[in-house]
Amino acid sequence: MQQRKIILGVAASDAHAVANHLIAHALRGIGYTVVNLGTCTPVEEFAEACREHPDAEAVVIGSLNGHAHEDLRDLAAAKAEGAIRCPVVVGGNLSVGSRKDPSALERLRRLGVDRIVSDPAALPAVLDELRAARSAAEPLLAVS
Amino acid sequence: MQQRKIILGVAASDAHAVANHLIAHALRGIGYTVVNLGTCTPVEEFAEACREHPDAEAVVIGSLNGHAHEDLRDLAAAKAEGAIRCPVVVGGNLSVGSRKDPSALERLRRLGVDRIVSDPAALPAVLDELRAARSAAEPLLAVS
Amino acid sequence: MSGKVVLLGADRAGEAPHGNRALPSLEESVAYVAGLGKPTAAQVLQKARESGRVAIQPRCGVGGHEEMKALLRDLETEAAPDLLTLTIDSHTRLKRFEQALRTLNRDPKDLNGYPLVTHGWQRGRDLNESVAAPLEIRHGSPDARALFDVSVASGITSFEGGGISYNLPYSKAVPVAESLAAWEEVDRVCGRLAELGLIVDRELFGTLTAVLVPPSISLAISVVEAVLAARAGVRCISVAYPQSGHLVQDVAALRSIPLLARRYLPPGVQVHAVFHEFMGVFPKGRAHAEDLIFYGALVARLGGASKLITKTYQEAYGIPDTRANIEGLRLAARANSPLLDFVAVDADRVAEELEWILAEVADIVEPLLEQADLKAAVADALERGTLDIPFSASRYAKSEVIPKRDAEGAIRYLSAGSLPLSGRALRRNDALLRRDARTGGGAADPGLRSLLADLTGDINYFLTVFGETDHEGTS
Amino acid sequence: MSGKVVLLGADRAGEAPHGNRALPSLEESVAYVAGLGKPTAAQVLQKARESGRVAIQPRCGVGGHEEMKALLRDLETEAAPDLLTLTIDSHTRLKRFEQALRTLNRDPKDLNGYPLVTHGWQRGRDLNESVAAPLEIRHGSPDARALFDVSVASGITSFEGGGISYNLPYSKAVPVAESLAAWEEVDRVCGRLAELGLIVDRELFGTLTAVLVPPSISLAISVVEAVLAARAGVRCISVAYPQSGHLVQDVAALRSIPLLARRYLPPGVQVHAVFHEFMGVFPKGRAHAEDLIFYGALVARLGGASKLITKTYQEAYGIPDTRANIEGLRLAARANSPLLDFVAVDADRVAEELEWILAEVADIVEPLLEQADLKAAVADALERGTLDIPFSASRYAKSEVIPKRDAEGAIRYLSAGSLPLSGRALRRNDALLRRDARTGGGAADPGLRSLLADLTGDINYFLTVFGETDHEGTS
Ligand code: B12
Ligand code: B12
Repeated sequence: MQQRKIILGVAASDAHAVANHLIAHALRGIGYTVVNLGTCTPVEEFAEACREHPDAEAVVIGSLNGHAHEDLRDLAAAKAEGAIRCPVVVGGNLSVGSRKDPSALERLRRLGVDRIVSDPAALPAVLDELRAARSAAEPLLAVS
Repeated sequence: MQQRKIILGVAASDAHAVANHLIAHALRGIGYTVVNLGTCTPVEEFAEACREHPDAEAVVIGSLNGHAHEDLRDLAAAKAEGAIRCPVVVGGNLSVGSRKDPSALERLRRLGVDRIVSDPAALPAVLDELRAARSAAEPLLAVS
Repeated sequence: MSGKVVLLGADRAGEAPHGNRALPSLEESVAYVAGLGKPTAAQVLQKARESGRVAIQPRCGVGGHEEMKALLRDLETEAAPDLLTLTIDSHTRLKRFEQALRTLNRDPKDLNGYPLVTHGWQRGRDLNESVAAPLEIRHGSPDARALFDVSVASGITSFEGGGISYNLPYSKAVPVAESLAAWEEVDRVCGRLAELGLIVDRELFGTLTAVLVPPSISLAISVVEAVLAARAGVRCISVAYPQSGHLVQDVAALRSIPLLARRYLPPGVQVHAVFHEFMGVFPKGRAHAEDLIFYGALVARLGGASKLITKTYQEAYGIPDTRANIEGLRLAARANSPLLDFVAVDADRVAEELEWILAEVADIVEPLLEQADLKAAVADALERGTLDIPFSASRYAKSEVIPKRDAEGAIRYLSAGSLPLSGRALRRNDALLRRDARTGGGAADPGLRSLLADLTGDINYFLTVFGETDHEGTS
Repeated sequence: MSGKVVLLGADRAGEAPHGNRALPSLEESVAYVAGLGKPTAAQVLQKARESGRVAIQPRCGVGGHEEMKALLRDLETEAAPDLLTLTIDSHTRLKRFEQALRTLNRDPKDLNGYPLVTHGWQRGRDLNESVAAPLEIRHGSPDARALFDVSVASGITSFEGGGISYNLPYSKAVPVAESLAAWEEVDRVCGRLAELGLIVDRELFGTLTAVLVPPSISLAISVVEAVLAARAGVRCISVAYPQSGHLVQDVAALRSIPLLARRYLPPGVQVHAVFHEFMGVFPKGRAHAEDLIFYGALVARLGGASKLITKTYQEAYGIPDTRANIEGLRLAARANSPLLDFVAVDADRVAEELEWILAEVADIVEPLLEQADLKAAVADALERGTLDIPFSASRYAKSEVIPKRDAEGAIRYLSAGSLPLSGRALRRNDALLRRDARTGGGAADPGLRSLLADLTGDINYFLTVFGETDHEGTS
């Protein structure tokens, strides 16, 4: 059976590396091929990785420093023009400040983020779900 | 020369003794005869002492626990009926709470308090002033 | 919380003090406490001791009922103290119920505490049910019987005071025999409650007049009160000791409490050491006050206290507002930090000081405990000055004792008056004070003026420590 | 402070980065600082050291100018820190000035710091004039030249960073040779400013990636940066070290800083030890966070730091609000209390740990310092792993080092990667980790899974200390 693959990275202005290191290790530990772009990764670089790895199931982006929205600004365009086709999962600390306003998550979804996950431990299940949803949807797409 | 005399005490509901002890000692130290009624002294007891000591220059009352107003409630009557003729000096912590409202002092004055003094070190000067004012006033009274 | 509060049933609230008929039976109150769904104060103290944490408790009391409820709730929500307090107003303490009622109806904010007797036990229960922590009544009543009855009926499981410690500092003209008799009645009721299954914590007010109280006086009076309480049937006794400000002295004093209990009390009695954060003249600067608050809490931990009573950065100014009280509790709680396990005191110095404390307490209490009628012996000793406190508010103590801080800041006897201290103890006190080589301000003229200046300096000790020198003298 | 702020001249503010022509001359800026009527950061640090107090400084930065001014003022009014900070936003750090401007104009609250380059130096001066404390720029820019120019023009007298410490933790793809060259330019300007009479404090970010950084790595990188800075003309260097959480290790590390300075730096350079309150995963519970904040401040004092950078009880959640920041400062200030003089650390254990730290640092830095071209040697060493950090954000470090806490919580080398540590040092690290007999959770399966679990446990060390176990794992 082919190894499952994901593209991992941290948003463009964000240098927080620790969770990224740990998530990469953990997913590799359960058998994933992880293309880890590391910290400070602009949307463009994620798109490039998608081109290089068309078999990637998802793009998984961390953002800790509160700049998720500005850093993912180009995501809408990248998805619209098909540069990123697979689902985008985002996690971390997604807005500035100690009291979080849920609207911050809403606007990320509007940019094209498919899933917002807070606990990395939930990632395997989320990735399974997304794959199941896609394989259910794709035959349909192929027919229409 | 005759020794100067004052009546000293702490208000009726108030048991704070330390400043009372120290003020008594200090005034005695500069030559006063101090009739110290101590803590928990109702207005009535001050009035009684005034009767016993008609030569007292002033009644000096401390209040720390915030109850000055209720504790001196009977002062107005005592002054009106002449049970207390000499000036009444009050000092201490004169209302409840950490932020003081000057109206608390106003209402004490309305009860018949002549002088409100915060620093006991100012007492000798205040007593001198009050005596001077009285001896200036009394001949006048005698004439009219 | 500003503006006049219309008190529900304020007219009724004034039938003070309620006759016993109006109160529920002891049995009913015991059942009420059992059904309250919260631990008793004694249980909280026991648990704190077992876990090595110092339980934390604020002082708090305001006049109005709704305001009091809000105060308790806010303190609990924001600072989660282990125990909460109803501090009672000064009128109620002296059974001036009429004045308490009048002030309550005019403006509850003019009261310096909660007039529980005036509000009545139903409201006491309402307060009790508003918070999860057990309540203690802190007051200062030479005769607390009416207040205690309302307290029990309110389901309150801790009650402060004693026939000496709530007389001498709190009233002028109540004979000690009277206050001892009144407190014996309170303690007997505690005994009956214990038989009914409810242990009421009885805290003894070793703080006394709070200002420069030599530890052996505080502890000696607590021992005497504890023996009386235990004889009357009390089963849980908290011995409160006020911070002197000197680390070794305070730690030794706290650590002496279990030893004194073992020496003078029957084994069935639970005894807790309670530490009062500095009870004397507090520094005015917020940072200074907060330094002192944290330090006090740390000393409580080092001394192995079961409980700490906190102060606030507004102490020097007046009754604190809720926010200041919360912040005082939170700051004190930091001293319980597991990260501070490494903080220690010089064990040898503590051991030495502790021996001397035990010896001085023995000198004072043993002649009394030998006598058949302990209450009479106490009244007599106070009259003769063989039991004594400085700065007494009461005529029934001689107040011949003159305390003084030594060069390190520990409180010693400059004069022990007629206290039956041993020659050894007196010589040690003398020696320690002669080591005191402080110079400066007024040291030139001897006699009364200089004694006063020294005393004032010692009273204002922490103002000096923090350089708040503009508040330094009364003359 | 809510709602959109209309930025005065927001259109102009975007001509970022300003060319040098727009900036005042160095001479003008030096004269401006001289006329500002406040001490420089270097003076404040010097005074703190002389008085034995730890100077206290918050992290603080918000996007909007008026909001930033209010923040600085509120912090100063309510907590009186010795120094204040402009924390710069992450876009500016990476020279993403366009993104900084766009966010600023859309909603300044979306910025995680103050975009000083975008606001411009006139606004920098406005901030500087709003408060009495000197300011420091804290950022994380591999290439800070534009920011530094604006900082100097703003009259700001302290500037954090270094060619290694502001590259590896803060960017992915900036070659170290580039960042070292950029920082050499900054340091040379400091040299010129010193000649003009203005000493700029240059703080080195020894905190690095903040999570489980072995002290000798932090200190070795600071020594290298300090040597480079001194050679470029810097006259005041602050060596920041992040709290590991282990008392003896932290005190030893702080106390090693003056010794390292004597050993490796020319005598004319003022060197200060700076302590960062715990920079790793913070406990979420307010009381726990506050315990850690106070503890950090106490360790800074015990280690003889000149300055402490504080955290807040909101650390685990996000950028703190003003109130939390004030409370963090106030709490930390308590550790400066004169009443805590008695608190001490085991001197022998500190001395032993200190010797080992000095030895490990020597092993790492001496091979580099011997070489003629230190910058080239550093870039080369990072490439080969003979200089390294854990959890690098940058490709230009190998991150082969694997840190691990020993049984007592001190950070040791589980693997030193290619660091040139002596056999003795490696054996000691091994021995200390073998003493680690922690059992339980996941200890059964070895290999990657268990390494990850151990690492996560160590990262979440303080969550475990405080029993916040629900936040314990990432897998
Ligand atoms: C020691 C003390 C006690 C001791 C008193 C022992 C005794 N019998 O003397 C004990 C522990 C028993 C006690 C009890 C209570 N206390 Co008390 N106590 C204090 C404390 C800590 C120090 C007072 C003291 O002795 N100072 C030393 C002497 C030399 O100075 P002083 O009394 O502060 O007086 C100065 C001035 O006010 C002035 N002054 C005083 N009297 C006079 C008189 C004249 C004529 C003049 C000119 C000047 C003057 O000169 C002095 C020197 O500057 C103060 C807080 C503080 N200051 O730090 C609280 C304080 C006075 N107490 C207070 C209260 C409320 C109480 C209680 C009601 C308990 C409670 N609810 O918290 C009970 C009252 C009992 C009663 N029935 O009155 C409050 C008063 C609050 C307010 N006004 O808002 C204070 C301010 C504490 C607080 N922040 O809540 N207390
Ligand atoms: C260590 C740290 C740093 C280090 C990072 C070193 C490095 N290169 O890795 C240093 C000191 C350099 C640093 C710098 C900064 N930091 Co920082 N940092 C932290 C800190 C203390 C711990 C982060 C960490 O490593 N945790 C360990 C890892 C394992 O967990 P984690 O990152 O918290 O992630 C958890 C979840 O978010 C989630 N998660 C994370 N990523 C992902 C991804 C996916 C897909 C999923 C599903 C889940 C997920 O899983 C993790 C486990 O629960 C946190 C505060 C805290 N948590 O205590 C602040 C914090 C994240 N930093 C913060 C900020 C703002 C900054 C700075 C901008 C400086 C500033 N203004 O204060 C700079 C940013 C630089 C930049 N360009 O990005 C803020 C973010 C604020 C906000 N969002 O409101 C925080 C919360 C601190 C604070 N309270 O202000 N930081």
